[in-house]
Amino acid sequence: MAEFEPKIVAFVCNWCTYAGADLTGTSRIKYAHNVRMIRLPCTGRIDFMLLLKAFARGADGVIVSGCHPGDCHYTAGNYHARRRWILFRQLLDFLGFDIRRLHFAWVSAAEGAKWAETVNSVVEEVRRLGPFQNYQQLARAGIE
Amino acid sequence: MSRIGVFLCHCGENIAGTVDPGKVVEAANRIPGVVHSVDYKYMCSDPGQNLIREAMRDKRLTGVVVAACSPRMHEPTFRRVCAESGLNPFLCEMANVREHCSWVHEKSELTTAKAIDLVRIMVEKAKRNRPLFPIKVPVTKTALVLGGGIAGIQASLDIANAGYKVLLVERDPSIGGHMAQLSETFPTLDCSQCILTPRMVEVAQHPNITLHTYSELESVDGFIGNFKVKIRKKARGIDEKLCTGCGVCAQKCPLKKIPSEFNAAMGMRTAIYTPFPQAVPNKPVIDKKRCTYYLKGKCKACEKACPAEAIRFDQPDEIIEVETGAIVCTTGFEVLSTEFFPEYGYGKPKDIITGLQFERLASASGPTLGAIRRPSDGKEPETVVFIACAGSRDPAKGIEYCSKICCMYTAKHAMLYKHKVHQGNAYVFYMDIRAGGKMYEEFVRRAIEEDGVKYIRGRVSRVYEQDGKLIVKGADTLLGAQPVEIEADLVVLATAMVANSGAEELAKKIHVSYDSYHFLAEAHPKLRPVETNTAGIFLAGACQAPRDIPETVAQASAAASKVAALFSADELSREPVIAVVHRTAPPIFSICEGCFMCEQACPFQAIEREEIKTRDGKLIKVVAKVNPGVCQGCGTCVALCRAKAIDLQGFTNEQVYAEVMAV
Amino acid sequence: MAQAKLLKNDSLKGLFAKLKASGRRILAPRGKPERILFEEVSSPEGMASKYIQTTLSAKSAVFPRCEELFQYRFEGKDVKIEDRQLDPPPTVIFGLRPCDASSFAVLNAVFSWDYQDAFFKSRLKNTAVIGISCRESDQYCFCTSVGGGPGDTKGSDILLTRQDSGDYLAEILTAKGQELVSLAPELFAPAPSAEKGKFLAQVPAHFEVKELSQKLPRLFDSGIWVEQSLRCLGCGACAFVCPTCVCFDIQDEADREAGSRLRCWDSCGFSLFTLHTSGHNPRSVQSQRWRQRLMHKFSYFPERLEVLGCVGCGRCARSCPADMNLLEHLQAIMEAP
Amino acid sequence: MDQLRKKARELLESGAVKTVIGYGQGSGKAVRAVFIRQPEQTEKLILDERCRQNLAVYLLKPEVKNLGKPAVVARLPVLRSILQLAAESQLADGQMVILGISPDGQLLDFASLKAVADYVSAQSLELPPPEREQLEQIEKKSPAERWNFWQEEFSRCVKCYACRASCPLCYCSRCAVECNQPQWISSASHARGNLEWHLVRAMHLAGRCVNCGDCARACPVGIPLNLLTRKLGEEVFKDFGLRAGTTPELKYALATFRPEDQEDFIR
Repeated sequence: MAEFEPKIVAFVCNWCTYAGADLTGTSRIKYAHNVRMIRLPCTGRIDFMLLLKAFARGADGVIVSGCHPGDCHYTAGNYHARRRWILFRQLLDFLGFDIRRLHFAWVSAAEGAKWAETVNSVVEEVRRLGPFQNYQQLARAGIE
Repeated sequence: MSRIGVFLCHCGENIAGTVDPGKVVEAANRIPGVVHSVDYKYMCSDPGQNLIREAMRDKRLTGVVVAACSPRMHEPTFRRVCAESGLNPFLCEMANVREHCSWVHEKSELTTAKAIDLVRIMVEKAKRNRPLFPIKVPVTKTALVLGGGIAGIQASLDIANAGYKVLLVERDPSIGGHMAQLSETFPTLDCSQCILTPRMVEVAQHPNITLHTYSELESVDGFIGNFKVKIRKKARGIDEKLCTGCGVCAQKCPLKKIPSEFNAAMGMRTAIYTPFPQAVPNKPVIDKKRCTYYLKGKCKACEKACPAEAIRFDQPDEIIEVETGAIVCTTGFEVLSTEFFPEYGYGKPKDIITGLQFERLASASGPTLGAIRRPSDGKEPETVVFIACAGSRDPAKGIEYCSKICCMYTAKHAMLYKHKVHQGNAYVFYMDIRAGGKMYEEFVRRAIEEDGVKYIRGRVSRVYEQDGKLIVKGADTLLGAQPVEIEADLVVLATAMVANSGAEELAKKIHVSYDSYHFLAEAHPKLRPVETNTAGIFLAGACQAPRDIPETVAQASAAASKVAALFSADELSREPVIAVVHRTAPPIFSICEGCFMCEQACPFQAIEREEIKTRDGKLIKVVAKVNPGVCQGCGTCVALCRAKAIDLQGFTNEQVYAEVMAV
Repeated sequence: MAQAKLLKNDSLKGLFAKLKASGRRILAPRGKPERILFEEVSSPEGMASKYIQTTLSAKSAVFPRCEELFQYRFEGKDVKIEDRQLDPPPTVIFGLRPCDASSFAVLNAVFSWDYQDAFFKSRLKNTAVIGISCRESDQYCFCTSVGGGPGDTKGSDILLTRQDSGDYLAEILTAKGQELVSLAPELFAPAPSAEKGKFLAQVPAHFEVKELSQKLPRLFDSGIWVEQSLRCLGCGACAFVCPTCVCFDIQDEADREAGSRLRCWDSCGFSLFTLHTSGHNPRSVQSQRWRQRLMHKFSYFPERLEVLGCVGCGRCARSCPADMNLLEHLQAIMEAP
Repeated sequence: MDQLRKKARELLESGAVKTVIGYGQGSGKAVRAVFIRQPEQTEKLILDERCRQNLAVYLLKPEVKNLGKPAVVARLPVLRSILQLAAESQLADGQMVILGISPDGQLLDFASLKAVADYVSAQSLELPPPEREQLEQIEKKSPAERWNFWQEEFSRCVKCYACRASCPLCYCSRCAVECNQPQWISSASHARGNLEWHLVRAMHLAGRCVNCGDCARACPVGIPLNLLTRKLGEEVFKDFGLRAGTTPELKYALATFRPEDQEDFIR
């Protein structure tokens, strides 16, 4: 059978990571095709429920990325986001959710190469982990 | 039901080279809601744009998705195309199949499949787009300038000359700031006051400028274009209208031994005083903390002497309320005093002075009329040691930054001294010489080569008094850290430039942030150097970071041009990508519960409180309201809101959710 | 057709084995005393014995808490609906209390009122009930006030009554019951006596339910509802543990490829239950929802369906986080002017 | 208890309050919330170990508000709930009289919410060892074990929302689970719907939960929900140094930040 191709959803901020990924393109740096990017103005806008929904939709891994601390276009959105992530990860872990499938990165508009590396390494790790059965099995459980 | 058109651009070979356009167009056609789907070699070209215009007309499109390059590249182009053809520009979305797909993957089925996904994701978003309209905010075309130093003066004049009203508020009795205290200015050695005072007078006389000296900012409310400002006009103790500025009061004042702030304590003043002869306005103030009448209730010498009967001991402070559209903050800096330095005797030795004090000694209008005489005994110093970086670039002292101007003014001081005392010795202890700037390096060279100033590279470990001399102990690191000891008559510390003691308080008053040194923070260190994170509030000069005069003036003009641009329209128009609070019919009115956590999280103070009342005025509940003039659209509040009562136009929950579900 | 037999306690094992062997699913009460639920079992081992009532009723056997009605797929721009052919596993519910057993009739009255609900019907058809009458009751029980009793046979296909010996007096009540017995006739010995009264709990009757039903409409505007519901938190615990609560909510869950339509339990205790899109809510406060709950069970049900919407199991009171005691409140209503 | 009854009686007689929210005799051995409006009825007030329900939940109920200004019997968790509700602009000084109860059952008099805050911050808000142990028992499981443990627990959830209804801080008139444009949280009580609900609920209470434990006490099928919010409460304190319900000023962990917040997990 064909090798497992993980589905990765990336939530990125418009000003740093989205632009960074544009730079990856203009620099013609190749990376894994598995990622689908969703553009938001700021990491501060990224509701943790969106990450849940990505997994519900069948994502095997999720990347959340935005401006480095201090670089936020809106001065503090990423600081607020970071606090949310800290707690969200701890909660997921406490629930036994496999947090190796949820990745966070600061990727600036200048870090085209870093974006490619980030995607590639996440795809590789998730490929190793295999399909996210734990979550996908939830889809039908409890429906009679 | 949505009628979405999908337009796939080949971008020559850039996209078509790795993505199969036929497959994408075909797949797009199968997406529910898509009624039209075509590809073209260059969608951004005129023929390409026409494809969109025609389809919009013939297929009555309700939304457009252009699958091409990054929206950062051509979104404005295609939104314009929509707008021209009568479709709200915000109904147009771009799927980034070039930068995020064709350029970063090899030609393959998977790459085409990804392109299709990217298109589908944007179609699902576009189906939920709503027409949006730029936000209009009225503008009060009056600027408030805080601080009457050279930055404030320059900004005021530029704004006023652009034809707008200016309110210039200065804390001290006169405008002029530190520049008025300087003797000559590097690198040209022209007299500071000669170039400044005409500007001060111009400010005083300009029909568009209202000057409030001896006044301080009480509070600022409102937002860009619509600030409401309270200013406290401190009581001068005189009737400005009657006072002619003759100066008799000061002559009669019995208290003559008060250290003059203007002269940096190198000279004295009276209790009722005008800070310096060229002061603007040239009207005295009474120093209530020192005046005998205020302390003991008797004296009134000045009142008796005043020919204009202008003295008003019982004058109260006055609160002025004004509306302004923009605020320029030019509140300047302070220099460390000699008391800061244990190794230099905590400022006890009279003949250890700061650079600013030396400026007053060297100034023709100074207490010594420009003659260099040391404070202790008025004797002309034969040896003067200048110590650069006094406090600056010294993590141990908490001032890690370089104060930037010291290298230059120290060279200037040494030079001025040599010009006035030809046979004298001038030593400069320095760490590095930082003379970046037009004619700066040459200036320092002149000091060394033409005026024979002796530069010693090394820090001074200690200075102490010994029978009428100051012993300066240091090391010359260029001679293998060989100890150096100099017997000096005068030591001048190029003390660090630091933020005003009140900077933090001011920052809070005007809602701008400040850095760890309490200098006010710009919105972006490179691209928005004179703006702050609060729209409509600008910075210029040394309130932001150490600056010299040319930089300060340049910045002031930059800030002024920002203000002029803001005032050039009657309304300011802003991107409608902002947060909005949910509203609905009674009895709920809004699902917002008014917990106001968003208020705390908003980086821009854009969240206001709105009271919902019954017809007879009974309060039902208090809910959040987003001020469209202030909101920048980051969406932090949206993610924070538990009840989902706030949403972000252009990136609504419905849109983003649909995107995720389309992945 | 009822006939009495004797089922030895140690024959249960054999009975369960036979039931399983016949391809039936067995649901029996299990768990710790404070939380006993009907779970699928294959033998009587570990089955709960000393309990007044299970935490949840067995209604999910015929009315699941989340039931798929059909699925649909998006194919290009069309939607393809795939009807669901439900063929539920033949099920035996063992150890159901008489009150619960009688609750199926109430559910049935609703699901076959104006529309014959195929899902419910087929599940009910495939379900047999081996009830066990109550030797003990608690302060919350009031079956006898609502037409039931600790040994009531309504709704059971076989009703077991445990005797002091630990063996069971088995009343075979229906053809379904007969069918079960025929799987293991050897286990059902002739009963020396059909007398079970002395083994049953004493559950006093507290009110005359007909009077209650007649009185309720008059009290619609009474202040008693506010008074009683002040401490009600507005959760759905009472409805979801209730064997006769039947309200449901229809949910579509879909992504871009496919979706399914679900029927999920709902509760009239929720403010959302009656919320209109406009924002208007005809039952905007808890007292109105509390009134609705009681009116529905004790007035509208008998009026429209000729059944009572309550079997007196007392679960709602046992599980209420705010100690809303239904019996107590009904008594108060009886005494209300 | 007599202290309490006496005080409650005075308050009602003087008309200072219209109702006293306290505990009274319930079914059998149980106690229940009571709303005393007649001075002579104050004899019905009970105060003992069984009185655990967080009465702050009633302060926001419309029909309780209609009774007029309340006094509320408040042990530490109730006091903290009131402070947190005040911080969230849901309650304000003077809207109620607080009948504080010390751990040893003494009546505490509070002039203002500020006074309540001073009292609360003087108490130890550290988790008692048994509660900490409960957390550690789960933490020391392997992720797979934790997943199975919670899935087993959640599988019993019937979505009755007793956890929400019993929580004073779940006061949204339209809960996120009731938001259906889009339907963030599946309202069905299947495995995913239950996980989403309990996860979102815990996140929405992070930095707000005062660990009264009512959500777990209310759950008819006995899911130990309070462990989720308690866990986050401890993390908020560990990471951000904040505890909910300690001040009437809003200090919400997720609406503030420190540039140096830990970020070792961000690449």
